[in-house]
This record gives sequence, structure tokens and C-alpha cells, in this order.
Amino acid sequence: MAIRTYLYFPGCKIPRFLPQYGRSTQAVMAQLGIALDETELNCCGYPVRHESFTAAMTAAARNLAIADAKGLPLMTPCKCCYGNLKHADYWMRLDSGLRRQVNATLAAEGLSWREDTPIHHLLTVLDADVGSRRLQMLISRPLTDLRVAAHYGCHALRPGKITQFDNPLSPTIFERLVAVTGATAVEWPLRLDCCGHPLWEKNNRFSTALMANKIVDARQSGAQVLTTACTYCQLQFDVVQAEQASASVDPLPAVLYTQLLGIAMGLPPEILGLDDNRIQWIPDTP
Amino acid sequence: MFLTYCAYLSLAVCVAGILWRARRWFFSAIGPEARLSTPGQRMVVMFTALPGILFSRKIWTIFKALMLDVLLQRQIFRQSVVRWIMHMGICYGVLSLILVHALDDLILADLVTDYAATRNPYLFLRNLLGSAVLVGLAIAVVRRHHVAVLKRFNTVWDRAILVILAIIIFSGIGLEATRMISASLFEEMVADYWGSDDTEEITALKSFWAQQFHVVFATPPPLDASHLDTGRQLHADYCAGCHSSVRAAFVALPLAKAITPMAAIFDRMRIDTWLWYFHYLASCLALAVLPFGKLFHLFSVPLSLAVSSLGPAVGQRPESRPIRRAMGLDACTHCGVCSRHCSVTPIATVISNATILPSEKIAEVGRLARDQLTIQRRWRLSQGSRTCTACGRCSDLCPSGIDLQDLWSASTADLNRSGYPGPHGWIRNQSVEQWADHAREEILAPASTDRPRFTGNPNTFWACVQCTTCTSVCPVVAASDDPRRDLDMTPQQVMNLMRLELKDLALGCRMVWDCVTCYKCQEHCPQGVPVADVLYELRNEACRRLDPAVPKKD
Amino acid sequence: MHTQVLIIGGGATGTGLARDLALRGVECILAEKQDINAGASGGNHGLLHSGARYVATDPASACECKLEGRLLKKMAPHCIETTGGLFVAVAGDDENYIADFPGMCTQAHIDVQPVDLHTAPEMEPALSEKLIAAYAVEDATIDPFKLSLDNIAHAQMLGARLLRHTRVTGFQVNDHAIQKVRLRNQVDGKELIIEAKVVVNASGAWAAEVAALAGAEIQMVYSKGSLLVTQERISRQVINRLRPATNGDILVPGGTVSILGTTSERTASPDAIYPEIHEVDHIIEQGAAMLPILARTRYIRAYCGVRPLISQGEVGDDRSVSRGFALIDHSEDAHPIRNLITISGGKLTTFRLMAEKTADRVCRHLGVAASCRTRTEPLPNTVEARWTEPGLAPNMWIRKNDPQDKLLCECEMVPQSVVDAIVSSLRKRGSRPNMRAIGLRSRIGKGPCQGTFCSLRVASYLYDRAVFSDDEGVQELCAFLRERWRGQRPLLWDMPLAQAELMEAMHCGLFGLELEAE
Amino acid sequence: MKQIDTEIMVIGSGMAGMAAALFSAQRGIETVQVGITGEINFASGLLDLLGVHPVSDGTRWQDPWAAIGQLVSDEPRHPYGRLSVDQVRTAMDQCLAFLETAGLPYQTNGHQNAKIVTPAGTVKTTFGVPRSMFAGVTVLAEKTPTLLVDFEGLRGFSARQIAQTLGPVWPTLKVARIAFPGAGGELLAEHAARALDVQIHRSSLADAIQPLVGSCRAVGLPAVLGIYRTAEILADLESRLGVPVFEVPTMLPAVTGLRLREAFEQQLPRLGVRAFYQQKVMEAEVLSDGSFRFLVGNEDAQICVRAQRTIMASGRFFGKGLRADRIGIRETIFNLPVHQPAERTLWHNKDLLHPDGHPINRAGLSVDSRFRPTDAGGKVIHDNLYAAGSILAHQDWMRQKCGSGLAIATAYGALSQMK
Repeated sequence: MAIRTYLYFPGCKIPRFLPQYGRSTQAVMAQLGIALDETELNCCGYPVRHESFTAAMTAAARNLAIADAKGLPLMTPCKCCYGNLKHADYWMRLDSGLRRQVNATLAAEGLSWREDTPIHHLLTVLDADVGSRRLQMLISRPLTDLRVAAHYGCHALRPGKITQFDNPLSPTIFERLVAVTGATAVEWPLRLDCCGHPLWEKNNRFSTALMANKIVDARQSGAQVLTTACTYCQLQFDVVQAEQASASVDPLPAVLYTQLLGIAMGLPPEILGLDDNRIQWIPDTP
Repeated sequence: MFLTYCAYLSLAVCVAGILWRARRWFFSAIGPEARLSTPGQRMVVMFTALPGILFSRKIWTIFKALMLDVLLQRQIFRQSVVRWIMHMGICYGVLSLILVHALDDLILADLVTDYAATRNPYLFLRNLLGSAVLVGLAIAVVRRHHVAVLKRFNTVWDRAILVILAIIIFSGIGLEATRMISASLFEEMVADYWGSDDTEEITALKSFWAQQFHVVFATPPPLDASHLDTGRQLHADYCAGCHSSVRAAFVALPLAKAITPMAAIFDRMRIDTWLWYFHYLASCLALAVLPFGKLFHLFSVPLSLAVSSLGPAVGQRPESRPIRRAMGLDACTHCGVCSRHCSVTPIATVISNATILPSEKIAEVGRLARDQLTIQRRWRLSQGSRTCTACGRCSDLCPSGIDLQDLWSASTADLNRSGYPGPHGWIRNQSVEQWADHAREEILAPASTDRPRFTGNPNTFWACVQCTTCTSVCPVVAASDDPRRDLDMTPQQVMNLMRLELKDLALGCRMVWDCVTCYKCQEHCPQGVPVADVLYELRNEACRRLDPAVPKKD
Repeated sequence: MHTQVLIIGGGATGTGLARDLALRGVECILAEKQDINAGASGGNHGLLHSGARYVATDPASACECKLEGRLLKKMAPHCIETTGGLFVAVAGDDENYIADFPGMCTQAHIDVQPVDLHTAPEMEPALSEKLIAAYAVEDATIDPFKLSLDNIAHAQMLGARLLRHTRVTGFQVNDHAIQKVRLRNQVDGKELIIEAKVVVNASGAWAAEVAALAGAEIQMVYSKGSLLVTQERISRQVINRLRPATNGDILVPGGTVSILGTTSERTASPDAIYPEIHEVDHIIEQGAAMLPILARTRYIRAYCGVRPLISQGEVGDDRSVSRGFALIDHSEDAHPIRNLITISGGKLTTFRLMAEKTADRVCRHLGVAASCRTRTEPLPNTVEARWTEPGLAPNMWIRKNDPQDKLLCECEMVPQSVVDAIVSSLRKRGSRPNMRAIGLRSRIGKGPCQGTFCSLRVASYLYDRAVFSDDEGVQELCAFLRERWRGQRPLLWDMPLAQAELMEAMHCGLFGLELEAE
Repeated sequence: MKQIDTEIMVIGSGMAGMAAALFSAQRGIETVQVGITGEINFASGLLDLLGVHPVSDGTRWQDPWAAIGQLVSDEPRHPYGRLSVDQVRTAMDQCLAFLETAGLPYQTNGHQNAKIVTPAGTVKTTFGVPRSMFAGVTVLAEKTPTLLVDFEGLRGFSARQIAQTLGPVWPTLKVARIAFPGAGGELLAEHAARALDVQIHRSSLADAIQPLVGSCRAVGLPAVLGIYRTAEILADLESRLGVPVFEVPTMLPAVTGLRLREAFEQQLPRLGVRAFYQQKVMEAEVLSDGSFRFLVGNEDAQICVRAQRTIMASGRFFGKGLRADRIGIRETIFNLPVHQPAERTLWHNKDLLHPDGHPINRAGLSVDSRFRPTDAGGKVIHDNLYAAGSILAHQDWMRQKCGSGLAIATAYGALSQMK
């Protein structure tokens, strides 16, 4: 099939803190014959939203402007980046004042924001653009009898009217994609709740409490692993959980969806950086 | 005699300066680890570690780094050829001028038997190297004033270094040119090296020199064949030993020709002597200031590159990290590459705070380490630091091999410890009450950017039916076993404070700052109140009011 | 019971009189058939008139207003917000009146400053673009509930007694003097007899009724005025329409809200009055001419009061009937009653003066020499009366930061501690706390939810604190919600209608209160 | 813009909308559902069928079916009048069956109405009761010695209030107040429920209650026993306490309503309903072929839906299906004619609790026998446009206590009578 190209937006954390997400994404995309354009982009703006809404929107809009200039749809594996890019897209459309201000700033670099730059999250690309049928064809080692808790991640899901990711109250996209790998997506009440990472190193008591609740719930619902498709969520469930892990409770492995999918596609674990996960998960291989 | 004194004085200053800079590497305590060891201990650690490194295979890594990154400046070449040309021109131009010219008596005079500065290839080399430096300087100037990020933040040193070098080179060329045409100098030379008083012969030599060496005499000598032949003969006998053809001076010669008309005046003023002093003293000055400004990178960068070739700071012993950071501070040439690629540079276009940009932040971190920052600048630095997303591009790209990312995390830790934890921490250290009094709206000038779009507008809250859904779905409130104690208020209560126009009371409330921005409240609100957006906006507002740089009303 | 003076009616005048007499060392009892400010004293703008409004119709009382206003600002600053006021005219208003206005003011010694048409919108951005004239006056706003509650509280401190929910049912009059007064407690139906040397009938709109019980006759006109409360505060100052006084021409800020009024409609009796829907629509249309936002903004409550106007038999608009008060000493009637005095009419602004004059007359009857002290004695700011101030409860609640002190009313952020305080102060004064009394003395139920959620929270809290017992809670809920409903009903369109639907869904749909209500 | 074709478009995600989507999905019809989950959030969780008729006398009925018969003969225009009693029964049964499978079991008092205690201390007449509450119905009927427990910090729920109010009829009702395990200060029902769901504090709750039970033969708790695992939690508590445990309704919005909402929201998409919750119909137009075209989204429409048939279950004022200004009442999507009182003065009685109820509550859409909105003259407006639920005229669900039944039955009626 014809190679589709996306402007790849890894976000700031992947290169240094979660290289395995970058690697596994690259690997899976290669398998699907999808090319990723790696033009240098800047911060999505999400981290600075506490500080200044306008700054956050400007940063995001610059990326959208670059994507527009290159004529490429933008794809990010991070839910927070996705969320903020969507926020920018939304507010720039609605708020002419903001639009004027931001475009004035971008003009200095010969850039300008324009409507309708397609913004995708990794999952929406896989679900909508690639489609489960084609994914199915590439599954060589279905993860049968693996029970997975799919963690949605807030910033892609809500506010639904801005992110347009999936039905914000009862989404199904992640469960569908888990099913593609042959694994079973468990039903768990807290699947749409926050992982707690936004408060990490700000209020660790709450941050870990939120995470702990979800892990108890996931395990109680029979999950063997928890899967994420967001840089921050993964950092929380993998790195933070590993650091917090006490002798009493053994941690619940958190696996990136691209790793899950990669394994199911028969890609070698090294390429997917499975060993880089702090909490080890060894797929039982035939 | 006077000049020699100057030379030795500036040399002394230089050496002292270098030692003083080097001392900082051990004494400036950057990062939490610094508290674990004294400067003395750090010195010991470093010097005990040295042999271990020098007599191991690591030395090879270091050697490679020195070859590729210092001598060939691979990193710069990769990033931009033009910059590479610039840097090579200045760097090698200046260094070789020092060797073959400034230090000729000490080096060449011994190596070469019949050395004379006025002979080729030296004459030619001097011109060549000089022009190489000039080319480099030209590129540098253009770059400094056309690259967006750089031109906003040119420092005194960025300019000073260019100016000093320019002075040295131009004065040198001028000196050569004026000497070339000086008649008085000619007569001195004749007196010293020949001592004939046969006017006829002297005239002949003058004729030849006037024609061949462009000396300008008050009364132009005859240029007929017989005079010239005699002149050539005499030249061959007495002068040729030290004087090659000036055609090799491809920079000085055109200048000499250009100033011929003024020759008589210049000669009377002995301008060449003045230029000589000027040239010499400028060089001494350069030598003296070397350790105190950007020039110091001649030493610090190779050192830094050598160290960084041994891997990132985190991998190293805690005692050695502060040393490395201090060296890093010295190694910055303010070349601006980091800021050009920094992931948050666009944010600095909205939040006017230079310390968001790495190339500017590093200097401020230095001042922080030396405890030279006012409260206001500390706050700005903490804002700059927390805006960093730790993407690590700066570290990867720095041509001086500074582990900037490590520097940032270290300085941020220091700031947090010294009472600049950023709003999240700051708010936590105050009660809502203190807050309400501390940052009342009326004491602040109105916002320039980020005017509130939701708060302060009653329509935002009109639709609220007080159903408490926002609070009921909030995972943070749920995580607390006593919301009032942990969060001061619930989301619904914050919204009601807004409706009652009691914003001041809401700003410092921990609910606002412990919100995980999961947007459940907003998603579930049956009346479409943008609860999470309001909380976000309150944070923006609080940040604005926290900023000591925000103008207060008189 | 025996006392020197029995005051009938717990409005601004009655409570003011109680304090005045108490300060003169005269023993008195105040009997109120409902609760403090149940009548016109609670059903008005809370406006401290500069007087400019009456310069045309009644220069004398205009000047009275000015002087009393200035005095109150000194004597009861904690009840008053010195907002200042504007008189504004818009295109189409009576040019002659506008022209004469400054002159009339100077004649009545009322200070007015002309405001030029560019600065006026800067002072009040909500003003209409059709502005053609503006004058600044000394208007201020006053919290009538706090005022009366403070007056009675001070009086009680000085020994006066208060009987809430106690209605006069009859007088025993022998040879032209009231011997005994029969009263009934409205809550438990108990009868009681009071023997007083002098009886003061300060029952406002009910003055004629009460007087009639004693066989005295008063000609009285009942003029109903309705007002609307907006959800947010629309103007910083009081905004008056610069035209002959008529409907919907005053907007008074009150803490975090604004109050728009008023109408003037004859009613046959002061009882069973409602803010009617046609009045509401009329007020809004009129007000919107001054401040266009009034056509769009959300209104959270409507209420009304009856102006007691002692008629001198004139005809025409009730506003032209003197707003000056009437002090009637029935010992001078054709059929004299030696110890009955009726005080009625007047304005909130002049309540103190009315009390003073009445007290003087009472003292003459009693042969007491003591002179009035309310001119010089500042009104104490009593704790129990302060909770009617908007925004105070949240402020105290947050600053006190007691984790156990939960909010019962979320809209106005009123915590349990406030309810406790009110309950204990009511008990201290020997009266039974109920939900309406608590509502009257706090901001509970006055926010956008109008009792939907706070009603049950307060009821259950009062059960927990053993204030309520048996099944009285159900009736209390019904009464509280009915009380709120009076003021919601005329405003039920758009959002408030949805809010009301939610309220009925819970209280009728789920709790079935309508099936329990008496 | 995304384009979707479907057979049935359900507008609204209240009780009626959910029921409509459910029935149509169960019939295997392509269904799109759009709506803001406003109203169902405020459902009490009790499924009323018909409790009171005539409202003016406040007569409460023990047998809802008989009541329906009486109601229909007295008020033929009442939406129930468009249905046979069997249809109503089937609708109810199907809905209850679904809830059972969705993990939210309900129980009825046979074919009779059930009586249940409210937090105001009053007794409510209803039909379908969550199984977690049903023991409450029995103990109330038999006046069993019962311990009613409430929690510190749970505002608007006082066991003492209930016991005091019911004292005369139920003297053996004891009360106790405990601190909810691991919670101090304010307690929100939903948070307590979630905590119990994830097994935190379950045992300590039982331990806290155990010593208080004494001679009581049942224990009642505010309805906070989980959202997803109620049955499990209940069984757990009962085994630890050794007596039947039941939930008592709380203030709105209540956990019991939330369970309904979750059951529908999570299950309907799995049944194939394409649900767009939290989105509105921005534009609606009727195409020449009698089908419909909708723009769905928020400030900016995102999706275009083409539907053969449409069911309006958009609710009343709180549900935003109807909207009133000072002049009159409008229907918000198609601007359909709304049956309403002549003028605003007639909308509400001056007494909130007036026995007749408020005329505005009987305003709404008049429909024909197949639940298609009609104009004043009784003429059908669009052949393929149907209406169900509280938006219908000639009913007062709040006073008649027939909200859920009306929603479910009319949704069923509308669907089953489509050609």
C-alpha cells in the first residue's frame, strides 16, 4: 500500500525519559508502512499552561503552523501533547483576539496558524487511519489469554468537545485496539480516571494515592498488565510505581501499547525496548 | 623597556586570573550534592581521580574528543559550516599569529638561523593569518546581528572580544603599512646596517627602494636605469638578507599605496611608532583580560569537552558533579545554539523572561551559584527553570560539551531549597488567608496578556445549579480523607467564590493547585460550567500576582 | 405581663422605637406577629435616600432624608455602604423636569453635582448609550435586616423584651384607655395578656387594622411596591432615573447583587400580597431603558412590600401622597383613647426620626423627662445580626479554616457555625429557632439554588443538633421552600425555570412534600 | 466533517433517551444517540410507574396498573393513554431485564407499588426499586426493628431526621452515626461509593457497624455502597453483619442515579449504539424524502448525522428540550408547537405545594397515537419524527410519580409503533 507520512511529534519527555516509547512507535509504524517526518518541533505548551494560557497556545500553534507549512498531518504518541494541541486548535478557531496575537508572534518566523491542520494521536491513527482489519493482518503472535487494563489518559479524552478523541464518557477505542492484539481488555471502573502524574513532585501523597487506587482496581478486575498510550501516564505507572513499590504489594507491569502491539506483530522485544521498562513484563512466547 | 614591563604585568594578571577561575570550579557549590562535600574534599577527589583516568583507556576517549571536537571542532562543523569557518578563522588565525609573530624572538629566532620578520614566508604568513582572523570576525559580527535569538541578548563580552581582536589586527596591518612607506625609518636602517655617507649611492638605493618597496621620500629620487641598477646592487649587498619583496604583504601593501599621499605627514609624526605602541599594548590587554571574560573558553572548552567525553554528569561521582557544573559555567561561549533549538523558546516570546532561554539561563545560574541574585531575579530564574521541559536538546547540541540539563536540574533544586519552589510550592507554604492579603487584585496593575476569559465574568457561573457534581467526580477530592484540611475548598466552592466575586480568596486555595486537570468536573457538569478551565485560569492569575516583576499600583 | 410601653410591630420603626425608649430607661415590650422586618421594612430597596427623589413632590421630607441620612452614616456605619448615587435621564425623558431638577434640589438644600456624559459611563459602564443627563448625589445603601436586628438586639441588651410570632388579638378599653392587650402566639397558639401604660401601634401597613381593634379609626392607603434581585452586582452606585418618580426607576447595589424597583399599586389589604408577573415585566422594561443589561441578566428573586400611606384624602398617584410620616396621638381623636399612639408612613431613611418623635410623645404621656440619645449614641454592631451581609460568611469560614465546619448553603457559602450562632442567639432571646428565622438572619437560601439543596441540609443538621424533633422538619421544609417560592415564581423563565424544575423534582418528585404539606 | 448514516436518531440521554436507544439497539436497528447526560444524573434510581392520581386529592395507589387504568379514563390525553397496559408492562420488564444484565438488578413488589423511605423522612410510593434498597421496603412494611446508620460529614442525610419523622409509625427504628472509615470532614456519597468499590475500607465499615446492631434485625445505610460492585459489597456486609442490609435514597444527584447512568452509558455503546454523549444537536433539518440531517457537536459542529427516523427524548427545561423566555415556551430542536398555558401568569401557582401542581408541568409536545408530535389541530408534523419521555404534554411526572415509567413506556411505544 502507499506509504502515508505523518509529522511525528514525540514531545519533550520521550527522547530522554522514555526512549522505548519512541523506539517501539518507530518500529510499529515501520511495520505498517507509515513514514514519520522528524522535523524539529517545540514544546506542545501543556507544561506552561499553569503559567500562561497564551504562552501555551502560542507554543502549540507554532507546531501546528509548521505542520501546515509542510502539509503533513501531525501525530503524537503523548496524550498531553495531543490534548494541548487540540486546545490550541479549538481556541485559535474560536478566539479571534488570541489568533491575532499568536499569528503576530509566529509571523516573525514566517509562520502562521491555519485551520484544519489534522491532529492525531497514535491510537486514532491506528484505529481510524490504519484500521483494525489491516492491523489484524499483521498480528503473527496474538497475545491470547493476556488480560489487559487499558488506561485512557485524561488529556486526550476530556474535554471531549475540544479533544474529539472518543466518546468522553464511555470510550471504546482503546479496548478495540487491545482486542486487536488478541488480548482481553478487562472492564474496570476507574479506567477513565487520572494516573496522578500531574501532581508528581508537586503533591506526591495524592499523586501516588490516585495511582494506587487505579492499580488496586485494575488488579481486582483481573488485569495482568496495564497498558498506556501516553508518555506521562507511562512514566507514572512504570517509573513512579517502581520507585514507590514496597515489599508488600508487587507492582502491576505497565506496558506501552506500541510494545504490546509490537510483540503481537512478532517484533523482537529488544527493538521495542521492553527491558527499558522499570517493571519487567515478559510476554510468554511460544 | 616600558612595553616589556606591560607584557610581564599582563602575563601575571592572566596567570592570576586563570588560577582564580580554576578556584571556582571547586568552590562554587551548585546542586544538592554540593552540600555533601567541602571544596577541599572535591579537590582531593578530582586529583586522586586524575591518574586513574590518565593511565587508563579513558585517556584514548579524551584524546579522541580533543582531536575531533577541539582541534577539528566536529560538533560546530555538523551544525553550521559558516560558523565553523568563522571559528576556525579566528581561533587558528590568532593562535598562529601568536606563535609565528608575537613570540617570534622566542620561537622562530632560535629555530630559523636567518630569521627576519620582513622576510618571506613570514611576511606573507602574517598577512594571511591576519586576513583569516578578519574574515572570522566579519562572519561573527554579521551572525550576532542577524540571528533572532542572538541579537536579542548580545552581551558586553560578545562585543568586547570582537572589538579587541579587531583592534589588534587592524593596528598590526596599519603598522606594517606605515613602516613600509616611512623615509625616516629607511634612513635609520641605512645608518644602522650600512653606514655609508656616499650621497650618490644612498640616492641610488633610495631610487631602488622607492620603486620596489614603495618608500616615500620627501624629495623623490631619480628613477633612471643607472640609479636603479646601482640601487639593486647595493640592495643585494646590504638589504636583501633581511628584506623579501613586499609584494607578499598582500594586505599591507595596498594599504601602504593608499596612504602614500599622506606619507610626508605620517613620517613627520612617526605614526608608525605610535601604531607600534598601540598594537603592542592592545595585545597585552587581550592577554590580561583573557581569564575574565569569554576569551577564557580557550582553556575551559577543551577541558569541558575532555570531561564530557567521559559521559553525562549523572553517571559520575556525586563529589565531582559540582566541579563539572562549575567548569560548564566557564565553558559557555554564549554561542546561542541551545536557545536556537530549545523546545520552549517560543514560550519566551510570550512570557518575557530571558532566563527561559538556556543560553541566558546559564549566566544567571552562575550568578545564583555566586549568590549574586536579587529576590526578583531569583523568582525570574525559578520561572525560567520550571518552564524547561527537560527535553535535553541543549545538552546534546552544546559545542562546548556542557551538560546543561544536569545544570538545570541542579540549579532548580537549589532554588527550591532556597525558597523559590515555584507557585505550587510557594502557595503550599502560605495559608489561604495570608494569600488573600498577599496578592490582592487592587494592589496589582491589570494584566497585559492572559486577561481572564472565564473568571470575573458572571455569565460563566450563571448556569450552575449547585448540584455538586464537579466535586463528586473530582478524583483529588476523593483521594483526600479530609478535603477541607487538604484542599481548603472543593471545586464547587471555588466556583461559588468566583460567582460571589471573592477571587482573592480562591487564588491561594490548594484545590486550585492540586487539581490534576483531568477535566472530569468540566466534562460531567450538566450545565456546561468550564470548571477545570476556571481552575487553570486561577493558576495563571496567581502566577501573575506572585511575580515580583509585575508592577504594583504605585 | 406588665410593662410601661407595648410596641406593636417589629419593623424598622418598632425596633428603632424599642431602642430609643430603652436608651431613655423606659421599660418596653415589642410584639411582632411574624418576625423582624416581615413587612415593608424588609420589602424595600435598602436605599438611604439623598432626598433628591422627593425634591419635586415633597421638599420638606427631601431635606429630612438628607439630614437623617448623614446622621445614620455616623451612627450605624456598619449597616451602610456609602456608594453614592447617580440621577440619570435617557433620550425621551421629560426635558423640563431635567432642566428644573438642579434648581429644585438647591431649593430643598440637596447637594447635587452635574456629571458630564463622558465620565458617567466610566463610573458606571452598564449605563445606556442614550444617556442625556446625569447628576451625582449622596445616596447610600443600608441593610434593613441588619439595622432592625441590631436595634432590637441593643434594646434587648438594655432590658427590652421581644415577642416574635405574637399577634395582637384585641384590646380591653375602659373609659378611653387601653387596660389590657390580648395577644396570641402564632406558633403554639398560647394566649397572653399584657398590661401597658402606653401602647404604640407601629405595625406599619397594619396600623389601621390594629387601631380598629381598639376602636380608633385611621384613613390609610395601601401601595404595593415590587422589587427584583439580580444575580450579580450591576452598578457600583445607586442609579436613579431622572424623572418624576414612577415605576422601575431605581437600581440599588447590595453587596454582591443589585436590586431593581419598584412599582406602586393600590391593594385593598396589606395581607396576601405577591410580586405579580406583570409588575416584574414592567420593572424590567423600565429599568432596561437606563441600564440595557437589565433586559438580559438573570434575576434570582422578587419581593414586595406595602407602603403604609396615611391618606389626607388626596387623589392621584400614591407617590404624590406625602412620604412624610404620620404620628397620631389617639388621645386627640374625636373618640379619644388616652394611651394609644400610632406611628406610620415615612421611609426607611427616616425611621430614627420617627422613633424619636414617637418616643418623645410616649415620654410626655409617661411624664418621663429623659431625652433622645439615638442622635449621639452609635448603634452597636451586634454579632448575631451580621450574617445577613453577603460574602461575610465565606470570608470568616475560609479564614477560620476549621475542618469540621461544613457548608450547609453552598451558593452563599454559609457554614454550620453560622447556623449554630443564629440558633443560640435566638434561644438566648427566648424564641424558638426555625428555618425561616435562620434564613432571615443569614444568606441561607438567598443564592441561585433558592433552597433546592440547602433546605434539606439545614433541616437534617437541625435534627442532628436536636433543634428539631418529631416530624416538624417536614413542615419546616415546606414552609421554607414556600417562602422562597414567593420570590421565585414571577421570575421563572430560562435558567431559573430549569432550576425550579430540579427543585420540584427533588422535593415533590422524590420527597413528595406536596402530599405532606398542611 | 464526519458523516454518519443511521436508521434511528435518538436525541437525548435522559431516562427516555437511554430507554429508546436500548430498545432500538435490542431490535438490531442502527442507532445514533446524542445528548448531554444532564437529567439522568439526577435520577433518584427509583423507577416510578404511577403513584398518585388524581394529584389534586393526593390519592396514592398501591396497584399502579389499576391506577394507570383510572388515570387514562380520567385523562385520556395522558401519554399512558397512547399505550396498552401490556405495552407498559413489557417495556418495564425489558428495561429491568437489561439492568439485571448490566449488573444493576432491580426488584419490584410483585405487581404492586412499593413504599420506601426518603431522606426527608417521608414515605415514597414507587415501583422498581434497586435490589440494594429492597430490604428497606420490606422492613418498612413490617416495621421490623432496624438500625439506620448515617455518616459524619454526609450532608443532607440525617438518620435521626428519618427516625423522628417516622417515629409514630415505626417506633422500632434505631439510629446511629459513625465516621465513614478513612474519612474526616465532608463526605460525598460518590466518593464513599468509589472507595467501597475499590475494596478500600469495606471490612472496617462492617467492623464499625457490628457493635451497634444489637437486637436490630436489619441495617440501613445511605445509598453509597459502590457504583459498580454494589451487589458484591452488599453481600459482603450482610455476611459480616449477619442481618439484611439495605440502602436508603440520598439527596440528588444520588449514587443510585449514577449507577443507572453508568449502566446505560457503558452498556449501550457495547450493544452497538453510536453514542455521542456531551454533544448537542446544533442544527436539524428535514429533507425532502422525509429523512433528517443533523449537525452534532458543540460551539463548532463536528459530525453530520443522516437519519431515517428520529426520536425526541430531549427532556424538559432542565434537560434543555424545552426552553422558556418571558413570552412563552419553545421546543429547542425543531421548534415544534408546544402545548402550553395561555400566558406566563398561568405557568405556576402562587403556592409551591399547591395540590393541583403547576400547569407548566403539563405543557410539552402533544402526540398522536404513534407518539408523533402534532400541531394544535392534531395534525402530525413529520411522519418520521417521534417524541418520548418528559417532553410530552398532558402529564405531571413529578406530582403523579410516573417519571421513569413514562420515559420507558413511551420510548417503547414510539419504537414499537414504527412501521
